[in-house]
Amino acid sequence: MLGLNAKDAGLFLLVTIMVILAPLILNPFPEGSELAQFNAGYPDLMQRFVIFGIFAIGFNILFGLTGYLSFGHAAFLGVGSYAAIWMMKLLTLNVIPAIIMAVIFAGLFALLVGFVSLRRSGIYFSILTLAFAQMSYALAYSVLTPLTGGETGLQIKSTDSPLLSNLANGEIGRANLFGLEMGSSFEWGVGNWLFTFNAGYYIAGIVMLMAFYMSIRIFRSPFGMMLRAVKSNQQRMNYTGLNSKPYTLAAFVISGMYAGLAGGLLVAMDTQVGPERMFWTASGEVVLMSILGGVGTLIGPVLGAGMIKYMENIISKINDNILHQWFAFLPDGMEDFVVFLIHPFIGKGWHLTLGLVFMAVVIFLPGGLVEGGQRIGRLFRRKKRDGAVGDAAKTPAE
Amino acid sequence: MEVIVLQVLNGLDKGSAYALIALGLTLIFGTLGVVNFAHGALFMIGAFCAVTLNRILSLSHEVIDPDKTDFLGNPLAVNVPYVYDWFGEAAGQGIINWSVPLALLFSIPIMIIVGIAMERGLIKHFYKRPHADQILVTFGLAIVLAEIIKYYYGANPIPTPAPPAFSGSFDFGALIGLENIIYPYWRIIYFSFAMIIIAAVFAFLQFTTFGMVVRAGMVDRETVGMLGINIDKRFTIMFAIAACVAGLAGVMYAPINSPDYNMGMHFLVLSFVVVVVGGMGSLPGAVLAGFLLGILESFASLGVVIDLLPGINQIIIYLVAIVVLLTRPRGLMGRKGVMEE
Amino acid sequence: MGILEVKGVGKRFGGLAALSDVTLSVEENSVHAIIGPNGAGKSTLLNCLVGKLIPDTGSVMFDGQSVLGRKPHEINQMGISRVFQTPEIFGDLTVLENIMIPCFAKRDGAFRMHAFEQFSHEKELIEKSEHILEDVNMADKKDMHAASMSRGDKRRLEMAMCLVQDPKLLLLDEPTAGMARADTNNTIDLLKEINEKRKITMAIIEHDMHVVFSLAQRITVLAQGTPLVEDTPDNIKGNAKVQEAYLGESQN
Amino acid sequence: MSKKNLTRRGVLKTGAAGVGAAGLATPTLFTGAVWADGHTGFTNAPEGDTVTLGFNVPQSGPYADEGADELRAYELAVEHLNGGGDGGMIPTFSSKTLEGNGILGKKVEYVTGDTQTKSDAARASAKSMIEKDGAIMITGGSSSGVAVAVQALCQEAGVIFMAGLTHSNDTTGKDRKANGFRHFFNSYMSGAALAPVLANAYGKDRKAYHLTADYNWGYTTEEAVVQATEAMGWETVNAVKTPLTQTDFSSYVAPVLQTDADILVLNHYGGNMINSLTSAVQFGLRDKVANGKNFEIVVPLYSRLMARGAGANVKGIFGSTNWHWSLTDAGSKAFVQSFGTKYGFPPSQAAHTTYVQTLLYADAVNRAGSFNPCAVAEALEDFEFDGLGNGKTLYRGADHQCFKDVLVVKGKENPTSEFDLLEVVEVTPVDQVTYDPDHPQMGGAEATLGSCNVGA
Repeated sequence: MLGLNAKDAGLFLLVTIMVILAPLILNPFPEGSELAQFNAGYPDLMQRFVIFGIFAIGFNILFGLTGYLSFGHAAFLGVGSYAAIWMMKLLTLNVIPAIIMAVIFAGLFALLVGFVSLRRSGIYFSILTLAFAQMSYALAYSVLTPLTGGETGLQIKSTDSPLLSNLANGEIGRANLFGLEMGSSFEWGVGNWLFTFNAGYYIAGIVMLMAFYMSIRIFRSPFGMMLRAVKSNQQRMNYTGLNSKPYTLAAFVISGMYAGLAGGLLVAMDTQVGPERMFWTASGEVVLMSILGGVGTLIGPVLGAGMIKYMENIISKINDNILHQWFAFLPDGMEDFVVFLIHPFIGKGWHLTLGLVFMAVVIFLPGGLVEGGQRIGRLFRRKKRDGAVGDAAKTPAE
Repeated sequence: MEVIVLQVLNGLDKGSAYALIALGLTLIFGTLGVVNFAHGALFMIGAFCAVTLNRILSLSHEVIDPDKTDFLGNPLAVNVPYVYDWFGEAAGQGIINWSVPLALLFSIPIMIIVGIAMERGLIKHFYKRPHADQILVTFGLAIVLAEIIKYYYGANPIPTPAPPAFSGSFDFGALIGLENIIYPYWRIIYFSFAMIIIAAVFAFLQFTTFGMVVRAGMVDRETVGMLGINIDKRFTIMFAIAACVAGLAGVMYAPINSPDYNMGMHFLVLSFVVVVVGGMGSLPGAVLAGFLLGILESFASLGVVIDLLPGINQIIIYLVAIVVLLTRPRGLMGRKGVMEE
Repeated sequence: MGILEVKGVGKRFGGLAALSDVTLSVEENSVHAIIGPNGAGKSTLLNCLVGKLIPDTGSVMFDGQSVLGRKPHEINQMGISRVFQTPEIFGDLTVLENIMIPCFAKRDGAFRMHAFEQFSHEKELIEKSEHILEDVNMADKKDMHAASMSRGDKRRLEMAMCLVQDPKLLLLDEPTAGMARADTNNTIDLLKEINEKRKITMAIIEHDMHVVFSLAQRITVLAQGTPLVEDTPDNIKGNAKVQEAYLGESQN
Repeated sequence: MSKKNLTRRGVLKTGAAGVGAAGLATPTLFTGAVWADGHTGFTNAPEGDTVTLGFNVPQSGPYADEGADELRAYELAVEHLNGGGDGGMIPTFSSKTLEGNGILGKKVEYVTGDTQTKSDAARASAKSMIEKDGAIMITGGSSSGVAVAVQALCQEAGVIFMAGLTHSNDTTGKDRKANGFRHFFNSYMSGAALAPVLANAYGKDRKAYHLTADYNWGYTTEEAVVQATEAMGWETVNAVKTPLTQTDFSSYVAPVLQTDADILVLNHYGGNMINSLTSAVQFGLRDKVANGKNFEIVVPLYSRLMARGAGANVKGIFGSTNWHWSLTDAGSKAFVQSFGTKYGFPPSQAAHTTYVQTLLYADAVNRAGSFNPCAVAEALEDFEFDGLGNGKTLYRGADHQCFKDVLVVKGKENPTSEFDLLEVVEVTPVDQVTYDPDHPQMGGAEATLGSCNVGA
């Protein structure tokens, strides 16, 4: 199907279904129940899941395949975002030109940074990319304020009137796709459940599926094989008549364009950019997403992105008040004690939880969440096999 | 002229902090082969050793002063440190004032324990793992350590002054025949301290058998392992030493900038740039790059320079890193094949 | 006029002359061995041929064109393949993929953006690769992870990777180093067959005289960076200068 | 809390209940009006007997302690609005609509989030409050970048934004929004209030050297202070920008010694302020005599929480602040009493402004008789009030900025406790700090509020 082998097609189908049903899957708890706090099925977070999924997928094309660890990928996300918002401020509020510009500008910037940085490898490459990103951040925050809005960033204002959009005087433009506003939603209540199907989310979701599909194709293409060859043995590659530079640069630019795409989508969904989007911690975050999910795997980065964004947005919003609510069934002393125990890890302590999760994953699941899934799968299969020894004995081992 | 001398002094001072952290990072990387993203956190813990000792010495009991009122209009409860009761107010205050130098002694056992616990409990299991895993796990640890400190000490910087005798400034220019160069005592002390530590580390590596083995190990780990030397124990000691260097640097830094929980993260990125500019795995490189970047940073923050090149002070370190790495592929003094995979 | 003409090549490292005035000629379809004591400059010479080093003086002509100043991948594209002393293969890839990569390099050149083509559609190249794997007796291992194979298998794989490109010149750097006698003989047979059946010219750096005398039609003896003599194996055997060079080495 | 989450979805709940027997609610498609609620016509219109407010404060990052103090104030405000505690400033507040029965009779619930002092994270957090928790008003923040970003979001989404600690002119200057309101003072007011006091204390013939944080707030503060002091006759010798991420200011402070400046103005906040002030004192600037006068340092925006980090270095240094716990008016006393009793230490200016903003919002809703953001905005515009700690205050309709007296403070020489760091040296009357809505520092004539948005 679609030029994918059965296994990849299965994975793609699964991801497609997940994306379509995300508003249902991510809202498993009824409104008003105590666990509703854990629901993630609201548009903003779902959009962030898929957008950072794209970012991580792109990063994984570079890091997972070629092994080049870029520590400055957030710069491309930022450049994409700035390009997109200027497009919306000046030309049209339609998201498509904005996203295209985001990809182009991020691609060009990646070409420049990649061309210089790829003259070195290993940690020297990482530090070069870090240096470029930090310079972009520092300048966007300060000297380039007229272009970037500085600390405040850029938003669409009532004084902006894009060329192709007919806005009433003083009307603040909203991002749309041929008139369909990103914020439009369709809500569906079933019993106590309420599901929000948001236009922006589905547009981002479709883009993410396209990006994911392209990434599978790249992974399975001769080009993808060449990138893995770069990681495996560059010397042999060169002596085999292949020039590893353009391959690596192409991978760098492609992953920069993915980052730009993500940046453009961020602006399309929420029309604002701030420079801290390019800070080194943002670049570090995408590294963590990839490793957390499973470097070099197709789905890993998406899972990693989802996990980090979930923690950032859900865990950080739990406060003591909510904890008391949850544990109200306990006797008073016990309740206070349990809340006391959990308190450091929630709300403002979400960073602590994040740090502990990183450590736990690296220590116990070196292959990331994907390895975790595989282990569970294997465990499950083994059990099944144990239960059906008779069958297994008949079929020869593969 | 005076400005140049001042900025060189400032640069050496900034460079001291960079060099000390980079030195520890390089020791760990060179001997253990581990990229330690938690090294900035060790520096931060050192600074908080000073804060903690200050707090311990200031442990107080309340005495109600009926003449004054507190913010709620109740009689004011004045905190009187126990050391006042024991040694009298003047001597007691003197002891509290000297908490930063005293913290040097206080921090050594703590940093050794922290270092050993980290190495035995965590780092040990990552010697054979890819660098990416090392980075992630130590980064996770750095976050956890910073958050623990934040939980107990809050997010705001905590003033930790130097002893009054050293908190002022003096006319440094008089020493070198220039006029009007006022420089703080403590910064001179900090720089001298850094030089002593750096010299001690180099002497240790140069003149002890232990150091010889470590140096050999930095060049070729496998061979040293084959000599039947108990590498494991030496690794632990080495890590503890690196932790101590970072911790002591942190203690001494506390009066210069009030410590906060995030200072480790701030220095982490800079010190990595320093290490790489110096050349991964090279101790002299790390020290040289530390001072070089410190001095360049100082000159870039001169008003005239900024007017000429707006924003240069924001990016100077990274710009230098790019230029150095493009002209010298492995940094100033790096060896071939280290961390190039 | 040989296919590879090395003329007056010199290379210095600092004050040390690693090569000076090396001249040799490799005839088409021949096997040419380069021997010499340790430190004679054999590896330096090889590196000068494949673009890893650029000689300070002299010229290296391959098939009528200069290779000097070209990058390793360009030299490979001219038709020179190299087998390393310790096998250089793509450890993270499967055996079949290891063979496919040189196939692509041969067909598509040094770089091609085939990001949306499908690996599985390259039937022709896959067949070609499987064929060569049969030739080196590795057909049953094609889906194996290359890094997990034995050293011997890695060597054969590397050889196959070079052969699949049908090079005009195959450079071999001690192809039997560390091998047991039986394996060495197998390798000799394999190389002979390659030379005779596929008509591939070979230049071999080798320590093992048994290998050299079984394979080579011409031999160049290097000592201290200069060619001592270039001749047929029979003449080399009785050459006093060669004896001296080797004996001299052992005396020191 | 369990009931709280129903608020936003009240309509849907009833909708679902209506067709509950059939098991499905009829899907309705809203375009444009994202969260709009057909019945009442604005975002997150509260249904049922509760109303949800969103408290979006920095809980991680450099301003986490200020965020924590803001959160304490919010919790206190909610308690008071719901009739708990001693009522705090409700009894002293000049408007008497707050009766301890929530807002418009609905019990006040709240959700909290972490801005991380990053505009992206702050918007994500605010969006989740609006989209997921059904918050009708968002408030908080401890930096101007975040305030401007979240204010723009609230404008788009059609909810009210009550700014927390944000001092940049831009918030109610060039980036002002119809749905956003600021109680806190701003750079212009700091400059206008400080200049006369400084001229009085240090003389009119002074040469000032500025160190300015290199971002928007730094720019507006520098501009305000330069203009105000130059109007007093001061000369500005130099103004050097310092990176936000700078921690060691020695290389910026040392060159000051080599100029003929006799005043150093530190347009820094938070960690920057602590570190630059510490460096300046270490370098002996305060012991220096230049042009025959004592060298002096000025910190335009003081924060007591931050001043603690600078320790003894703040002693005798002038600055301005929005509010201080040592004020003796009835409102301030009531608030300090209430806050101090609950938490054991006096509130910060951040806590004060957020507490006041919450009360002002609640009162405006009550007076408007509706949660509709446009109705609330109308009720707040040109609203005059008193008894909330800053004396007589006007919420100006033209730019949604509060105009009130500004406190000029000085680091206290002999503090009696760890909270007693600043002393109020002058209360600059509101007339002196008032400016025109189209003042050039405020974005000029181009700056416009736009029209209020209800999200429909």
